[in-house]
Amino acid sequence: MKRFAVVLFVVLAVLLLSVVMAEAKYRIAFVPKLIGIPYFNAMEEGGKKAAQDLDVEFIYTGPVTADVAKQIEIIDNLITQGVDAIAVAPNDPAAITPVLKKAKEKGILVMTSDTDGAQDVRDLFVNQALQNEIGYTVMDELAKAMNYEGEFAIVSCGPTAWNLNIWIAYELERLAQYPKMKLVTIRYAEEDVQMAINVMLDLINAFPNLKGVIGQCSTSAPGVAEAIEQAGKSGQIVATGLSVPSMMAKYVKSGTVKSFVLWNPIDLGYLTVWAAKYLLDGNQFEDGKEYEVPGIETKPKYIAKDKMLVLGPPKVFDASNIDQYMFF
Amino acid sequence: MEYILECRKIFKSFGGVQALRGVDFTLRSGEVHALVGENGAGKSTLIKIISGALLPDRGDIFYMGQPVRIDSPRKAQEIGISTVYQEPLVYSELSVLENIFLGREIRTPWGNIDWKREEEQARSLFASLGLPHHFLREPMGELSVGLQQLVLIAKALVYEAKVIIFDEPTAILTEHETERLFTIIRKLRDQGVGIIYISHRLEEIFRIADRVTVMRDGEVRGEFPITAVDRAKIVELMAGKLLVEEIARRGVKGDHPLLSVQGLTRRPRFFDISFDLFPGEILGFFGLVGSGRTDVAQTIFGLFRPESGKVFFDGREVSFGSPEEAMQAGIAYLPEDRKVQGLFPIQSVAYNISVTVLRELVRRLGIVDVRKERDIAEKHIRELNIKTPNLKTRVYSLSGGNQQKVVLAKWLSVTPKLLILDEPTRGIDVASKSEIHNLIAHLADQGLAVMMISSELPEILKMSDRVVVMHEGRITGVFEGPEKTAENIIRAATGERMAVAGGVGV
Amino acid sequence: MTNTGFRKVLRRREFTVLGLIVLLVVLFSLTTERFMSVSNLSNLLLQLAGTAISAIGMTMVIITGGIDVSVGSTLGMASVVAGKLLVGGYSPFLVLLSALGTGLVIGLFNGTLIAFGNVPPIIVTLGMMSILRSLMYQLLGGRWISGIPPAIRVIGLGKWLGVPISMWITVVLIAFFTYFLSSRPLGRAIYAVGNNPEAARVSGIDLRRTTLFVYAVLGALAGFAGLVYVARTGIVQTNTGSGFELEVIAAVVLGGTSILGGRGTIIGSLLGAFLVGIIKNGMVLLNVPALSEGLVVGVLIILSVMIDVIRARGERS
Amino acid sequence: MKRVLDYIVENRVLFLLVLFVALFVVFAVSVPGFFTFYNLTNMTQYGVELGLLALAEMLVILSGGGGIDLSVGSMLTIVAMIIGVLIGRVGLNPSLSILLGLFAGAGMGYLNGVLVSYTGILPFIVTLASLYIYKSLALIIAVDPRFGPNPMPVSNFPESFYFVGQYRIAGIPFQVLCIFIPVILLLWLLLEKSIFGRYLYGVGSNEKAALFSGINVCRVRVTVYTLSGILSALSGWIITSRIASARPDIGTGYELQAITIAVLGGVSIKGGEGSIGGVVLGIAIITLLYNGMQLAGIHQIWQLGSLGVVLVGSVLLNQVLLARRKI
Repeated sequence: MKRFAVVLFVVLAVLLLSVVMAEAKYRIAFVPKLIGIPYFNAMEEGGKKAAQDLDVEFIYTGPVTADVAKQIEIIDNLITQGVDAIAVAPNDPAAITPVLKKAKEKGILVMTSDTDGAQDVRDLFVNQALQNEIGYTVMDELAKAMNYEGEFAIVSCGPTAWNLNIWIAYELERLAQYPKMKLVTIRYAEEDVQMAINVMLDLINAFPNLKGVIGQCSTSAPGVAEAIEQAGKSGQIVATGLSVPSMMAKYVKSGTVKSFVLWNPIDLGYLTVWAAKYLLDGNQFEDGKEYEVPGIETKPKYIAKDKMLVLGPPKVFDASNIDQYMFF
Repeated sequence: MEYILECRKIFKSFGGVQALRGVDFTLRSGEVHALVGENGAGKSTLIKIISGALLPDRGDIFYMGQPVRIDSPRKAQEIGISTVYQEPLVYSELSVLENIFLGREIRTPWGNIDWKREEEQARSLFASLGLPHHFLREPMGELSVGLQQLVLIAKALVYEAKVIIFDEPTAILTEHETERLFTIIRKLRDQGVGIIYISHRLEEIFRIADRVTVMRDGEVRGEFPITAVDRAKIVELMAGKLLVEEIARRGVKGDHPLLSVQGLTRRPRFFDISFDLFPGEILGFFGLVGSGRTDVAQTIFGLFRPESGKVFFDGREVSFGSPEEAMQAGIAYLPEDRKVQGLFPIQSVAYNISVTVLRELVRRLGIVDVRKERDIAEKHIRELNIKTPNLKTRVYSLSGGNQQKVVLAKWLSVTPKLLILDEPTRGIDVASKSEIHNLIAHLADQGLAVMMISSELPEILKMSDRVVVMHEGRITGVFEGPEKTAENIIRAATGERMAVAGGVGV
Repeated sequence: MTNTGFRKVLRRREFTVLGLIVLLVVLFSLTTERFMSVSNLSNLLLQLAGTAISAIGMTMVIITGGIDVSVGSTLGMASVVAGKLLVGGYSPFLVLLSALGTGLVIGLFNGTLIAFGNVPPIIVTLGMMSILRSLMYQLLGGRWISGIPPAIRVIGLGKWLGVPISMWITVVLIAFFTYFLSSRPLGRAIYAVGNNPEAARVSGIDLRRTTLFVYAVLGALAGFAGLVYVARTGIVQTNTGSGFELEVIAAVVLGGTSILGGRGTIIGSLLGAFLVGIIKNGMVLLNVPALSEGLVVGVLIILSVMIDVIRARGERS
Repeated sequence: MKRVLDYIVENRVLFLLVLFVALFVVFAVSVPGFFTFYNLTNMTQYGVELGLLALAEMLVILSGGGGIDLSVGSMLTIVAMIIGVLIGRVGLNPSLSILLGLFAGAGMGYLNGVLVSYTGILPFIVTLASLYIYKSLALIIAVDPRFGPNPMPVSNFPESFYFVGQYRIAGIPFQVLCIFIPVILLLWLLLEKSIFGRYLYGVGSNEKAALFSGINVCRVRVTVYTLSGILSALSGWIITSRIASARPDIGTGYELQAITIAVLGGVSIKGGEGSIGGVVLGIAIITLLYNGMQLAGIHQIWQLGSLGVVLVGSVLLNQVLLARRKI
């Protein structure tokens, strides 16, 4: 009994202490879709930089695979820990709603970043670029590289990745403007470069008239480019898509990839933490206003009706500018 | 050097139990030395020590006059001591050839296995034993158990064994296979091999052994040239008391047959089987393994569908689709191979006894009445004198005889009308055997109909009121009263072919 | 005698799988002209190399009655080590040794716990899988490895006589281990251990050493497969090799190796890997919707095993 | 003291209990926010879905004959999709949809069971095949024509649907109190007290002896696989309600985790041995471990590794202690 009392005392003391310590700095958490991939690493880097500049505590934690259920569990535990703000890149925009609602009820600032979700609950969405603009830009880049005609394929990643599917939908919408282009198939290669290579090699064989391909995510874009080079089709088939410069540079330089699309994820991470601090400090964003954020290269714009802060237009990387962005 | 193998004052204990208390044992080259004793007498412990599976606590072993330390089965084999186990330890998926040579391959200069020379050697070996050798490349699993055992003997010879231990070799052999084995053992003896022979069947020992050592309670109770003892003396030393070979029966045979089988056929196993079985009667079924006895019993029990023929049970025609249905009608079947078909080794004693009667213990919604379950188990443990620490003891830790009693208890607990016993006393010690015999007689006296399959002629003669003899799937004789003689039965049962399994005949 | 010998071949499970492969090849060649093209077949071989190399070791492990679900993460770990060293500019030979070594150490660790710790293989390797994944994340820290120097990539991409070099290596490995399993005493001991451990112990086979050996070999082979992976893709990501274990196990099991132990051949596993590979390849060529790929693979697995079962029944009666 | 230790080593359930208490005390002392009523009740919900799958795995493994169900994750997924599509896209009554989903789970489990029992194909192969098949079907069901040929999650459920996964009674999550605990009690009754449980252990420890004892081996096995399907379906329903979204990728990789937990709980891979108490403790330990480590701010990466260490370590420790005792 005595020992139990001692244990209880220690526990209470630790609890109290942690509460006191928590008061010292804002604790801002960012939960990516998954950890251990270059894209979110870049966001983490940006977040860390912002935390240093703004003197807040930055917590970066997420599931090791893009697992919705695990992500929710992690957010729930962040609520238990009593952080001040949670920003999420949700694996499923709807699934995230209940737990974010709970966070909000506990007085936590709730945001989404990179991918939107829980629109009626979250306080802010930090958006890298508008969904339709991303889809359109990718399609335009492909069309330009293919000289506006011929067959092309899409190699996507997880067949259920929500934002990839949305982008594909916008790409197809844009396709209407290019009547001489034809989509032959959509294939899935998970988040796995080797699988993307395999799938693309099979596609090259299956569709001899293939002229272009979209690698829909950061693993499939270098994968399809690699496959084209392995098959010796560089120059006949062009690849584009969404990926990070450090992995695409090789293919841009060899000409297999003319251009590809992304944004600056370091800036996105920075902006997320900056915006959280801004709101925690009691500030409000104004509609249509472009903000000057020290440390990032674009001027983010606030759209009040969507409670959305947009980093900027999607960025097109090609041989002319890729060397400046090799750090992510 | 008088003895090829000599054990002096061997002691061995497990936990607190003293299994061997200063055992002396000797073996000459060119003799068959029988080792007898009840289960738990220490035979197997001694054998395990000689074959390297166990190390003695104290005592010395001399091999060819030199002290040796046999610390592994491999070591034993290397110095020339081989063991043929009761249940042959084989690689069923590998070829006969590999079963012989595995662990001691003949190699080419490159270190590869030299299949050709292995086959040559095996062929000449088999020829010298008078065995055919066309099946050397077949998987071992396709051979009959008897043949497998002969292959293992050949294996011992490949190891140039000077001592071969036979651990109850005939327990799973047919009469005919046993004869074949004895011929080979005599041949080996004449070649100068020392043979240790363990068996529960005393009649065999008188036929094959030169010397006999009797053990009881971890000690040697006597060692004699075989000509200097008789059966009664050995039994007395083994059991400490004389066993009666006659059994008292009250003879309360009913008027109407409980089971009536007419023209039952399931090709190629058995053809046109007809017999009646009355309440209170023990009907013996004799025949070689593979003669179809077990198949008839299992077909009646609902494990197989017959092609034609009728079965009447308790006055009406039946055709059971599963053992479940047969049991519900009142038939119990004690299977032949208790380890494989009878026991749930990792479950408790209580579980094993009550599992067949659970349906009667169900109260509501499929929930079992645990108290009744325990009562039934306790009752049978008492009645069959099963030696177990408690009800929850897992069955695998009991001795062979007690395991067999547990299986029997399992079938008795259902209080059937017809009890089919398939080799009820195979491989168990004399005392337990006798207890089980008495129990069977007692049950029949209470009006139970018993169908008893056995390969042991003495058992059949002792127990049965009538004997049905089968050969190659057909009934070749039914004997009763004064006609029920060993000579008649053997004549009906023997064909000149050995049992054939998996298409490999000998 | 030859007649029964031939019948025995027909009865083998490998034959069923081979039959299915032939059937599919005919089907695909008739329906798409692209299937029989050199480039497509060469692709197929390229894609299969990693699976086939690991399947050699997995076959041996399963023959002993064991299983290794950590093979995917072993491959991943080895490719992380190889990738790091390659980018660091170390000699390809050293890289080869360290990839093999990484796999070997992992295999030895698995084997030691299984053989000497008496822990069931599924538990050891499930645990190992999580531990390795954890270490891989830690080593990479989320940064993927790219920019693998071209010298090493010959293993993954180069061709000799029109056949990928990785496939030549695979063929050599398969030939060697088939010979090893059929003609070397230790090879036969692997079957013995899986078929009847008790008998193996009595006939003087060192069970522990044999067990340790098969896991070590599988580890080393998975390590080598990791190197082939790096050489092929030129990129090492954190989840390299995830899900690979089921692919390898499926190939081995489909190829007729009994998961109860004691039976199986490497050729069978190779055929199993081919069957799955051809199905996937054919479905792309026929442009069957990607989502139903699993449906077809699953149904074919059941079908191919079912054919065996039915035939075995037919023979018995 | 030594005898107490011996007893613990021999009794896996007790061993797990000691491990559980030890972990609990360590977390309670060292992790802020752990030892609160809120956290202790809140974390239980994360053990439910995987827990149900582990229980399913326990039943199947117990039935012996190489029993294993690799398809539990896929069955969970497809049931989640069926319920999701029926409610969210077809607009069927939620209760009816859930019922249909559970029936579908039972049906798929039944199919596994029939294939295992009546064709003689090993469970490992049957369920490996159905893992692929059910997963693929889930993807096909999930295709939403409005978004082209892509499978999409479903998330427009009526508020009432969230009751199971998101509501609480006296602070305790509804699904824990009203589904998980009753399921555990029912399974306890089934395994420990009922005739079916007796038969299951019998079939698992010796299939032949069970047949000769008049037990219908096939029926027992088919029942077990069907139960596995039902438990997976329940799990699929709960997870859909909890995360408010039916996803065709939700159960990926759950099968190996479920097997891990069942084995950690002391279920013997050979069948016939293992208890529900052990498996429940296995679930509790894993749930506790994840929660404690997350609250302590330990990197996710280490959580994965620690699962492996706990699994191998606990079994190894048990074996080593057992071996030492024997000498």
